[in-house]
Amino acid sequence: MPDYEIQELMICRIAAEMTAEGEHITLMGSFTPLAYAAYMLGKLTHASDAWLAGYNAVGMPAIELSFTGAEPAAYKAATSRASFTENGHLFHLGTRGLLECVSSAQIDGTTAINLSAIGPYDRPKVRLPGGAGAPEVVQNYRKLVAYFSKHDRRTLVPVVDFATGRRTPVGREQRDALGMATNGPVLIVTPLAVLRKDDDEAPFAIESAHPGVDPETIVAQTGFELTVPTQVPTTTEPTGAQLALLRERIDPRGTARFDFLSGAERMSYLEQILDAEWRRAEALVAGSAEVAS
Amino acid sequence: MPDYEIQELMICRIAAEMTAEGEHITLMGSFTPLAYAAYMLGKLTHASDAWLAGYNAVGMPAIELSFTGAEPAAYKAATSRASFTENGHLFHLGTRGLLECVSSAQIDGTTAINLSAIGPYDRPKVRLPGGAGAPEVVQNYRKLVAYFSKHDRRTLVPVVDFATGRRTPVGREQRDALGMATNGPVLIVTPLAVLRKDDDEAPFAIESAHPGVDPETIVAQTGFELTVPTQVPTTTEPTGAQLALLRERIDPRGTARFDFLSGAERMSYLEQILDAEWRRAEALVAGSAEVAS
Amino acid sequence: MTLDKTTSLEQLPDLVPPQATVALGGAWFANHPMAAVRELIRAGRDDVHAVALLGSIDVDLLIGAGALSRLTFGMVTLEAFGLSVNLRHAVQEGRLPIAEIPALSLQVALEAGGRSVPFLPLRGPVGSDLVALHPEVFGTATSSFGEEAMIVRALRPDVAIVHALRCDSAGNAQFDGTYGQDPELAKAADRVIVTCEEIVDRAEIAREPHMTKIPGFLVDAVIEAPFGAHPCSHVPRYGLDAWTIHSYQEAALAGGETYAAHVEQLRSESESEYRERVIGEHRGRVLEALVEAAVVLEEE
Amino acid sequence: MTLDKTTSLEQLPDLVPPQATVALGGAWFANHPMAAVRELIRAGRDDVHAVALLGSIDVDLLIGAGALSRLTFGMVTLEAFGLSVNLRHAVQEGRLPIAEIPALSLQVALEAGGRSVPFLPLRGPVGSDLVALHPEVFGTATSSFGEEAMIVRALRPDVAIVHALRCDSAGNAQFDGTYGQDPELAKAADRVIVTCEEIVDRAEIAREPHMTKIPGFLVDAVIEAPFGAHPCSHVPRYGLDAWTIHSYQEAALAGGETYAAHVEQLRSESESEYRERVIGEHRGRVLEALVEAAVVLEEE
Repeated sequence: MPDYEIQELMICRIAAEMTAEGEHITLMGSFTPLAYAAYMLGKLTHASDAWLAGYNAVGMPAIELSFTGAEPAAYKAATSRASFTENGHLFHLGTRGLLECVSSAQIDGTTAINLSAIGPYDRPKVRLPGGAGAPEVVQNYRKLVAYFSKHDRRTLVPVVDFATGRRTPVGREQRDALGMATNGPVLIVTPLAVLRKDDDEAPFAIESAHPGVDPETIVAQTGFELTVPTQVPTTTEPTGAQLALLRERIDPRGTARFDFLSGAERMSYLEQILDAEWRRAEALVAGSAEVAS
Repeated sequence: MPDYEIQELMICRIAAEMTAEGEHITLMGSFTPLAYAAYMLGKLTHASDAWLAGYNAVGMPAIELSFTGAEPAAYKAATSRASFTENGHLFHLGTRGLLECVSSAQIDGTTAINLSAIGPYDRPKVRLPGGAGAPEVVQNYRKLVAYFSKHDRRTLVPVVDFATGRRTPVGREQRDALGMATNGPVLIVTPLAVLRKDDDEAPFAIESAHPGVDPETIVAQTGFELTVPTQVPTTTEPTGAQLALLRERIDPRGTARFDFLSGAERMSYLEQILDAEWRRAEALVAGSAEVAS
Repeated sequence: MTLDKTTSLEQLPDLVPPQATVALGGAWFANHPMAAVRELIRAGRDDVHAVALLGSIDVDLLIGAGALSRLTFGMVTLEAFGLSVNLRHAVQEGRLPIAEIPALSLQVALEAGGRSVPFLPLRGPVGSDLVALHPEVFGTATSSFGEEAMIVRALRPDVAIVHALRCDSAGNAQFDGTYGQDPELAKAADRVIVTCEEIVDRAEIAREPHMTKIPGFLVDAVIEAPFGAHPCSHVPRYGLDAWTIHSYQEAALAGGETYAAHVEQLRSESESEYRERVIGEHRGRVLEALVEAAVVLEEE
Repeated sequence: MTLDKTTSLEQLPDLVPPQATVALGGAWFANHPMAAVRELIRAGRDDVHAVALLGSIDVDLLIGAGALSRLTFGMVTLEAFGLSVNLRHAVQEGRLPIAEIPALSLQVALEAGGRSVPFLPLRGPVGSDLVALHPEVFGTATSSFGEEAMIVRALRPDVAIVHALRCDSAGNAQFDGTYGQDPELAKAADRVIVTCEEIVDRAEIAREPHMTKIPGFLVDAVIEAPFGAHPCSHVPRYGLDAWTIHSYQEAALAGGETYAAHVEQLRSESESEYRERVIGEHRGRVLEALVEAAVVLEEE
């Protein structure tokens, strides 16, 4: 069993959701390392035919993760361009969206996510960024994965302070009846476990506990009701091949670890990565200056 | 006074409606020589800043008229491309359409045009082509000119057999109140006269009679009620400069005359023009074969 | 990506289910998927419900060959060459059920289909008798804000067939000249068939990503069909074969055995035999040269 | 065409009427019209109602400099660098009226504005508390066919400001990389201001007509502003200046005199002095090289 970090296990679990499904497509916006890593891992392994779009670049191939490079890389070998509004109608508001990975400050047992405010909405304790297109996307994509770098009762809460978005209904039959895209449950992927909700009337259940995590810890750290199966499976660990792909090709500078750090450590880690990104670009400038002289 | 043919006078009168009006644009579809000639004449004279689109080519410059060349010429120096649907929302269904020139089998005093059927709609005597986008366009453009190669009671009829489209309301105040684009009356331009309608409650009036045409003839040949002013102005004749532009640059092969011919003469005229178009293209093939050998 | 959606023109009729509603790309004399039209006729189809926004010889030929069971259209005309003879006869004799829908409204109905919304509001053809004639398309919607708007109901054809300049095997379809409302047809239809002048590598598509008007994820089948719009134009590859259209119209006007022989000829030959017979090397070059011959009066 | 819509960046604030609703182009850290943002701040504006679908440093800076009277937004974030400090403070202290509208719904509201229709139906954010919070945006429409759909009401900003790669004097604006929903902003707004990396001849635009995402007839003013998105990216011209954004965020987090000095510095210099001070020749080249440095893992 290879050594791995927790975000690597999470990436591999989410990547399993990344499937090639005909006319369905996954669109990436702002650079969110863990989600990007999962998409790329899927695309480079079992889901090579999956459609990806990044920013206005549609049909993009897999790219290396980078804070400054993700956006330009998306354009380099993409097969088309489309306005966000046009893509919005096709994927986000239509029925062709495949896999949405969303992270939020809070989530509750109804699938409500809070990206708006901690505390009263009108005079919040913490004003959060807002949901961008998540309120529509969580509702319309075939698959929804909510992921979190912490699994605690402040994140997985009894009731969100504010529902920026929510998937409703969740159940496949109810969604089919409304002509809404669906292909599976709502998943929550955290550093402790994978939770899943298949049914509007039933709570989230533990789908699997990560190696070394007992179900009691998961329940204790979760603010909403959980169904605990009698046999709790263990989350599949990353394979050596997956880890090699992640570490050597997809995310060689380890951007996905960033969200799992906090405080000063977090900022100094970011600075290190950015230093490396600067040096790589600067070397290209020096290289062409050399050629020119 | 230079010699001119009747379609040249009509072209010059319609060209006067072609004005550069900021964000407004005129879109051309299938090749209709007289309308194309009027647009080009306007663009090459007083309305050089007017926006034109042809097919999917937006921001096209003036082009030479040709049955096989109009479409490719539209693309050659245009500044952008857009789907018909996108342009439809901007111009035809929005408020940015400038000048629509339409021809139909029949028109009546309400501005109704018939492009659908002569005789009963369900079992017509003559099934006509249909209106394409005219039903929406006559309703939404700032200016509407209906032109005809014949002025008689079979064309300008008491009531159309079928209203494929109609501008309603016509009056500026009523249109303004509905937020609809407008800049002037509905014009009818024929080989005899220019008719105009400013007001929904009033009939068309004679705006001007072409040189040598008396108002009585116009009234006698018109199937709907006409207001005849006490002094009927004479339609302005083409200038030498306009005729030179039309004959030497815009329409050197005389495509605009085509619609004013009928029967065997019409087809043989078309064949002549097409022969000339073929020879021009064939000469290019021969030219490049020579270069290659 | 290893997606391979390529197939042959001969397979095309099998991709069009019985009684399918089929939206045809192109506009007026530009860029209709004529190779596909000919192939449907070769297959002896008589059950197609065609949706043609701005049709010409495509629709006339389908009607003349008896391929249509129904027609939804905005316009069908042979322009300078005259009315669509076969449309005239079929409708005047009550042989073809039609739905004549103003073309912009039809575009928006298809757009609604592509968006998975039930209807879209528009500044529609108020004043047209076609509105009252088509209550299945035109309606009104009242908003909770108190506004009332004319709407068109969403239309989702079973199949769209469009002709592109080039396409890769994953279905990324590029156009440079006229593409009409082909992208919206592709978004609206359940199945999308792209015929194209040539199938190219993904890398060639990626070099001109702005020319990809139909992204591959919308496309189900890709078919190489050189001169696949002929006798219509496909700018910038070739111009309109007005001369072949003129002969066609003469056959249509003659009708009877003359026209039947025309259809029989098409049925008896493959598409490559058609190209050899009707286009050939010299005519092909002249048709290409029409694009170069077209004159812009001012480059501005 | 002799249309000349070019003007200088210094004139931009005069093109933004008092209390105007101003839609800002770009998305996340890409392609915000930052030179225009700085110029509004230089002009001492305090009355702008910004509409920011996916904002970052553009909105944070406008708030921090006191330029906004109101904010309509889908998201404002400094991503890896943290929350938008100035948005946090302004909202938490009740100093800035906001309308938080899910970004896709906001896009569709702007699209409706550009189409001159009163509303558009959409598969909207059912389940979001923002729907009930914004009855001025979200409603329902009932069709005469009996369907009910969620709708958003049309939004027409007074002004849109977008940053393009290049533009001609008639306003034809081209983009190659990220252009977000800039075309729809341009269609919706009464007045459209395009800043661009360079003003080019019409002929250069006509050589790449597929890259013209905003046709000139929609545009009112064209302003050359090299590095006009900095410190945001403008792909493929230059990448994100993450280092300058990092310093900015440190100033914002420090607040008080440190942040005031940052704003004062911007106010005291012209845009070309800004470029000289913050970017300079070497940094400019490195930012350009970021695009080349970005790695594609498979060309497929």
